[in-house]
Parts: sequence; C-alpha cells; structure tokens
Amino acid sequence: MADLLANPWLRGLLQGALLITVMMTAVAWISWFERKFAGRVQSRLGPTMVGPSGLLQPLADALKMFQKQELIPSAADSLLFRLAPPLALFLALGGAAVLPITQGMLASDLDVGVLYVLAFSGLLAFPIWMAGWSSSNKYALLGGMRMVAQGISYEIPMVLAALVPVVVTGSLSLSDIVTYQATHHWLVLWPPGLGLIAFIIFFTMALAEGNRIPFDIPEAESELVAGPATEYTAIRFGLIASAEYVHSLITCAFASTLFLGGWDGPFLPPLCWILIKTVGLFVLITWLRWSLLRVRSDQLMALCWKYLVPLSLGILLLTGAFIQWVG
Amino acid sequence: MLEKVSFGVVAFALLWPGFKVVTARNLVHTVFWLGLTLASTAVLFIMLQAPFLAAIQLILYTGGLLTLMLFGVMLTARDQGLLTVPNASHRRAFGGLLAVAAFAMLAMAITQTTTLPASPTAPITTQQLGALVFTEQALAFEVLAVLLLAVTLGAIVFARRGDAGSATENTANSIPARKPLPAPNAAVSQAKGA
Amino acid sequence: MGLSAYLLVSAALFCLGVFGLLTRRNAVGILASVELMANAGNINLVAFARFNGNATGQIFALFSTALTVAEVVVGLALVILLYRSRGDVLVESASELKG
Amino acid sequence: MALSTEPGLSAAIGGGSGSVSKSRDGQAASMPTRAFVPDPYLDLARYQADADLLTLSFGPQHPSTHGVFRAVLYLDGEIVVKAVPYVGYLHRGVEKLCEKLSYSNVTPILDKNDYVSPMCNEQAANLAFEKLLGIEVPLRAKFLRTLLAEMQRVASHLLWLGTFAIDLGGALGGGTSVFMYCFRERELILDLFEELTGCRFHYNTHCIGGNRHDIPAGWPKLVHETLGTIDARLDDYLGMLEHPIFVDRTRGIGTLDAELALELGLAGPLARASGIDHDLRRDAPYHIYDQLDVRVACESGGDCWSRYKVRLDEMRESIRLARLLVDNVPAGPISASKPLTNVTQFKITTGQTYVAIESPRGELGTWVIAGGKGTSPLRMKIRPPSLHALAAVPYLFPRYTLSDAVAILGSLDPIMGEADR
Repeated sequence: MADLLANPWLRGLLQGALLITVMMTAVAWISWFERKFAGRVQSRLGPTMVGPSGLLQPLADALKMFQKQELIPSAADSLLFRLAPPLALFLALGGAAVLPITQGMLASDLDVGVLYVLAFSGLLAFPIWMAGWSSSNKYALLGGMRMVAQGISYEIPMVLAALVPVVVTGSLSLSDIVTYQATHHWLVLWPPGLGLIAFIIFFTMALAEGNRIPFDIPEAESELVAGPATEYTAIRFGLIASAEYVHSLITCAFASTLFLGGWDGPFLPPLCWILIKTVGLFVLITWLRWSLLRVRSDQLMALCWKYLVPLSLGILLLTGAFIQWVG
Repeated sequence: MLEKVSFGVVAFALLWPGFKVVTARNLVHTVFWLGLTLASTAVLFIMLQAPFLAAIQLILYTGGLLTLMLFGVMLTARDQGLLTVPNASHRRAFGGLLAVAAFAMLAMAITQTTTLPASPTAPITTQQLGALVFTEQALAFEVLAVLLLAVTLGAIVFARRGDAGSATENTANSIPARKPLPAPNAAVSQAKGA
Repeated sequence: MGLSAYLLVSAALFCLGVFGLLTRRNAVGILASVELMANAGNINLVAFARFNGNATGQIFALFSTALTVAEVVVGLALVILLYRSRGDVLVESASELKG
Repeated sequence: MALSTEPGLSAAIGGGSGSVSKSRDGQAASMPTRAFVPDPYLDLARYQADADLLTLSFGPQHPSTHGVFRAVLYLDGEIVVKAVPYVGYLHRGVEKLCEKLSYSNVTPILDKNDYVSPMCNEQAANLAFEKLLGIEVPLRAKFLRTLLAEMQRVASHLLWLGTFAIDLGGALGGGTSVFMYCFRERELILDLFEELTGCRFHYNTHCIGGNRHDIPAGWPKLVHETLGTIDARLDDYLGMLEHPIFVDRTRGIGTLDAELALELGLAGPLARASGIDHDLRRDAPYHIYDQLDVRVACESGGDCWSRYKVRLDEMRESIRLARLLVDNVPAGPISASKPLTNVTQFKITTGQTYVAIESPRGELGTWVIAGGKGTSPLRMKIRPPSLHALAAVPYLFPRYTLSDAVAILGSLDPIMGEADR
C-alpha cells in the first residue's frame, strides 16, 4: 500500500477521485442549502418531503436526472452537444486541484496556482458556448454568445484584481499566499483599502463568471428560456447545473484563499476556518441571488470595461507603489 | 514506462485534434479541435516543467484565441453553407505530399542529429522568468506592448470602417426624430375631447 | 523522454499545419492552421529551454504566444472585412487585389 | 395599428427552436409605418439594405410572454429591429358564446376573460345590461361593487408587480422573491373575496340589478386589516425593488409617446404613464365614483419606470379608496332584482349600448346589441385594454435589446385571456 502511494501517478489519481467525491457531495448539500435559503427568503419552506427537512432532496434530484429520457434535438450538433456538459463539469472541478484546504493538505501545490485556477474557470465559457451553439436553438445560441461576450468582459478585471494578492505576496502559489496571510495580514485588509476594493471587484466578477444573479445574463430564464441549457434534459442538464454549483463553490474557496486568509484563523482548526469562509461567501452569493434583479449584458460590459478595468488597473499600480515604498 | 505511456497519451491528444483541425468540415468543430490541441500543448508544457507557460497557454492562447476564433466564425458564417466549406480537393494530394515530405525531412534531421542534449536540466522557475522579462528582455517586452497597442488600434479601425459606411448610405429613408412629449394638460383636454 | 520525442511531436504538428494551410479554403480555417504551426514552434522553444536549461527559450515562447494572438486579431479583422466586401470568407474571393 | 404582415414575411417567420439559419428576406426589416424611436444611436434605416437578421419566435410558449402571446422578433445580435405581434392563441369565442347565453348566464363566462381581475369583467357586462334594462342598482350594491373593484385593482396590480419583477430578475432570483411576496399579499385579498363569494377566482358575484352575495359579519374589519397590512408591506417591496439595477433596467426603456398612446387607443395606466391624465373613474364616473375624490396617478415619462410608478400609486390610492368605502357601505338591499329563478328572467328586445369602466388595465368596454328573442344579446363586443396594449409592441420593441423587450412587455401588463377572448 505504502509503495503504491509512493507512485505519483497513482497518488494523483487517488487524490483526484477523492477531490471529485468531496466536491460533488458538497455540491449536493450546498444545493439543498440554497433551496432552503431561498425558501426562507421567500417566506416559504423549501424542500421538506424527502428525508428530514428535505435533506435527501439532492439525492432524489440526482436519481430523477439519471432516470429521465435523454433527448438530443435532431438538428443538434451531436458531438459538441454530448461533449459540452462533461467538459463543463471537468473544467469546473479542475480548479479544485490546487486549492489549499489546510496547511499541507492540497492535491497539488502548483507553482502558478493562481493562474491555474483562473485559467480553468476562464475556460468555463467555452463548454457553455458549445452547449448553446450545438443545441441548434436560437435561445440557446443567444445565451452562448452572451456567455462568450460576457467572458471577455469580466475576465480582465477579475485577473487584475486577483493579481493584487500576487503582487503583495510575491508568489503565484496559493499555499504561499495563505502562508503570507497567516504570518502577516489578511489581504482583504492589506494594503489598507486597496485590498478590500480588489476583493470586491474579484468577487463581483466571480459572480459574472459563475452565471450568478445579478449577472446570470447567459441563462436569463425570463428572456432566453434557459439559455444554453434550453435543449438539455436528464443527466446532461444535471451536469451543467452541477458545474455551475461546483464553480460557485470553488470560486468562494478561491476568493477566501486569496483575500480572506484561507485556513488561517484563531481557536478553531484550519479545516473549520476554510469551510466557514467558503460557506460564508456562498451564503453571500445566495443572498445576492435571491434579492437582486438581473442586469442587461450591455450594462455588465459597460461596468467591466468603463469602470472596473481602469479601477482594477489603478488598484494594481497603487498596490505596487505601496509595496515599493510603504510595506 | 509510465512516463512513456503518458507522453504517448498527450502526444496523441495533441496530434489527433490537430489532424481534425485541418480536416474537419465544420468551422466550429475546427475551433473546438484547435482548443483541444492548445489545451494538450499546455499539458505538454507541464511535462516540460514549464507550468507558468502552461497557465499562460490556457488563459491567453486557449481562452483568448478561442474567443476570437468563435467571434470570427459567428460573424462570418451566417448559414450552414459557409460554416461547412469543404477543403480544396485538388490541392489535397499536393498538400499531403508536401506535408509528409516536410515531416520526413524534419524527422530525419531530428533523429540524425547527435548533438541534441540528452537529459533535461534543472527546471526554470517562474521567478527566473519574471526576472528575465524585466531585465534582459525588457526591450522585447516594451516592443511587444507597443505592438499590442498597434494591433488593438488596427483591429478597431478595421472593424469600424464597415459600420460607418453602411450607416451613412441610407440616410434618405431614415426614421424621423422622436417628437417631444406633449404637456400633460394638453393631453388631458385631448383625451377628454375624444 | 528525450528531446527528440518532443521535437518529433512538434514537427508532426507543424506539418499538419502546413497541410491545412494548403488545403483549407476558408480564411478562418487557414488562421487555425497557422495557429497549429505557431504552436508547434512554441513546443520547440519550450522543449529546448528545458533541455538546455536556458530560460530565454520560455520567454520567447511567452512573447510568441502574445504575438500569435495579436496576429489572429488582425487576421480576423481582415477576414471580417473580406466577409463584408465579398459576402463570404473563401480565400479565392480575395485573389483579386481590388476592393 | 400596423400589424399587417407583408407578403413574403411569413416565409421568414421560423420556429423558436428550428435551425439556426437566419432570414435573408429583404422585407424582414421594413418597419411599421410610424416608429417612435427612443434612442437615436441605432439607425434602423440601414437594415433596409442589410437584412441579415435573426428571426426569433418569442412565444407563444415562453416564460415571459404572460400567457400565449407570440411576437416574431427580428434581431440584429441582441437588438430588436422589428417586432410583429401575433394574438389569438387563447381565442375561445367568448363574444359569440354570449349570444347563446341568457343575460344572467353571461357573467360567469366573462370571469375567464381577464382572469387576473374577474370582478371588473362582471362589472362591465352587468353595467351594460342594467343600462339596457333600465334597472337602477341599489346604493349598497353600488358601494359594494366599487369596493370590490378597488380591491380587485390592488390584487391585479400586485400580480403585475410580481410578474414584472420576474421578467426583470428571472425565475431563479430576486425577481421570484418579489413575486412570492406579491402573491402572498394577493392571496390575502383572494381570501377576503372567498369569504364574500365562496370562490377564490371566478366569483360570479355581480348579477343584473346588484350583487349576489352580501357582506358577511366581521368582513369590513378584515378588509381594513388586510389592506393595512398590504399598504405597510408595499414599502418593503419598494426597498427591495428600487435599487440601481431596477432603475437602470426600467428608466428610459420602452418610451411611449402620448400621441402614439392616443393613436393606439391606449387607456389606463399605460396612457397615464405617458402623460395622458385620463381616468374613467374621474372623467366618466360610474357607480359611486362621482362621490369619491379619485386622485389619478399620472407620470410623464412614458417608460417602464413611469408605468411602474403609476401602478404603485394606483395601488396606494385603491387601498385608500377601499378603506374609505368599506366604512361607509349604507344599509339596504344588495340587488334591485328578485333572486334568479329562471334564466330567461331578463328580456331586452331592442336597443344597444356601450359601457366602459376603468379596469386595472385600462378602459374595459362592453358593447351590447339587444334583439332576437330578447333573452340573450344579439351581438356582444368586448373592448379589452390588453389587446390595445399589445398593439404598442411593434412601436416599443425596436431599438431595444431582447432583455428590454421582456421588460417592456411586462410593463404593458397584457392578459391574454382578455386580449384573445
């Protein structure tokens, strides 16, 4: 057993399997949590029927998804239509590999962890576009085009905001960034003011990336029926939906790692802290989702290009100056 | 052994989509296969101990280029006919011959060169790269920045020219400007009268 | 794996690009083929950097990536112009050198 | 109204989920004869030449068409260049059916017309019949009818507010929260109606000569409590809705000229939002509106924001009026006619009349021609405000994005049961 684990390939495989299991389980309960939360927000109960207070609802949903008939529109591009959902989930899960869960507990400490997570989550636009285009449905196509157009808008301020911690810590490795925060300051507070603005920009753009209200423009049920997922049924739809949850969850973990100190925190063990921060940010996302309306795609692009790109560039420059002359 | 197998897998994942890029009839498929090729290249970069380049490859090349290509396809291929242009069949034999000949020549050159370094050296860290960009290669970096600016401006100029042209062509049957709202009181009398 | 294995893969990719360049009729397809060739060049640069221990190879690959994306930007702008003036993106249409 | 479809256009009208091919039809882009253009940034004229537009069949099965409305949108990217509305998917031949029904049996059929405010349908028809028959409704019934109409207006506008929020915010987001709150409050009013009539939706409470159901004991107190609750909770909705996103999505969107509104025959909140200070309750009073001081809400913007504002103000005004009325209902009979024993009790052999009331959506008119055997109308025509509102679609959609089109349609508040009849 021990020498089996010594083999890096097998160990990677095992770690990957473990990571996927953990993430998918977390997604199941987090989706239950979101539905319960939405129920409370809207003065109703949310799921109650399956299991105690609906706790087994995600399981029932998954079973339902597996049982349902899979439909592929006859005019659809079969190859891309089939490939898009698994690819979406793969790209969403990919980011989890380098997230430091606790000190020394991460699947792989990549030298360029920040870039790696950004790359994977940035690529998520493509399976969504593939799904939209290959469905041969005009609503889906519009949704896919919105996703790609939105993608090039949010990506730049998001990457620039994520570079602020990199500039402060001088490392692209996520575990280094957390270690810095554990020994110095949390980066949301440091450099004073700038870190907070960078965090807000990053988090806002992460909402856009994860198709979350107020930026769920590609999906836009009231305009585009279900956007790129319009023609999807059964487990393929389930894969797309869970990809979004996985992405939201990983974004929350990523944001808490970059800005909120990751596993760093007093009294409680590190694992608790990263969980508390991730879930806290997820609650914030959920809260925003169930209380805000949707903006238009041109409004989002105006926000990104006119305000956030200059703002994040300025923040980055000021951070550089701060590091050079103050801290 | 494991390394050989994994290299084989990555090489296949690189070359098979590459083959599909040049043979797929559907342009969107071409872009999709190109994306796979570029992603496999990123994996190859990781195997070459260049994780920074791999990440850049994913963000810039795969992300940026794919977006561009998709926009190119969607803006120009308005219907299925333009989306699936068959390859030029009369050039296929010629092109294939040339490609195979070129590959044979290159392969011969590669396999028969004895002075190639046999084993890898110490991996290059991202810090090294960063230091190099801003010291030794600073001029190249600046020139690249100027080039990117020029490209941005050029693309804007190219893309806008068509717009301006067609907007001024049809001024004859343009729609009359919006009339101002009547004052509320005037509207009341109008409404009551009707 | 030795350097020659990487070089062979990159050579094969380059030749696929050549084949595409010669047989593609659609301008976007030609751009994609050019991308393949540029990518093959990048693999060479990174492989040599790894085996020679010289970081400049990676820097070159970095710059070449940026250059290629810039090239595609201009290329696609031209393709779109071609489409606007011709109504299609077949390279045959661009053989006449007048507007 | 320029709703006619040009020849050759039908070929371009594809299904929503067909192939991705786009219309190359040159006619596709021709505009309605008059276009009221809110934003000068888009030159619609260029589409005469360049007709590479995406034809999108928006509805009849679509989450935000408020029923089975269908509009064929010609899109350039996201921007609507032309919109052609199609109605009739819910046509049930109500007006023809009325010719076969006795006067007293018409009322329950009309409940299904504007299913969001059934009280008003009953009211309009019965007013017309009473006018033909020359029946004077007792004062208590007049008060009761007015009270019910105002409560119905609140319920109807609450439903509109909820669905409008869904149109702007999606079925899986903040929009639904507002929707749920609005429905919760609307349920309270429906509870009151249920207590009064025994039905939650299709009341059949108006009859010729008065009302069928008298006020139960303790009901006025409940009305006071409920309306007070709703009035207080309206502030919560405003807090939830009136943030920058909502304002940006509605202000300046779908601007409707007063002139165009008059030309299209729009009335009610739509016209009032465009600056036409016209309300039948004040300008052509029926029931006891002449004794009430109806404060008519009026805005001048003509955009979605103004329509939202007008409806909110109307809700508050209706709550005020209803609370005023419920305290002052006089004693007396609730109907001038004897309880119905025979469906052919009412006979009108000659005459015709048109009666219009201010329904929550605008002027709801009923035109009745009596004749034939006299037990049922010879002809009956209903003027539904929703149909006229939909006539504004070709003028309001172009130059806005698809997202705005959804918001604009939501702000028009069409009820397809009424538009199609």
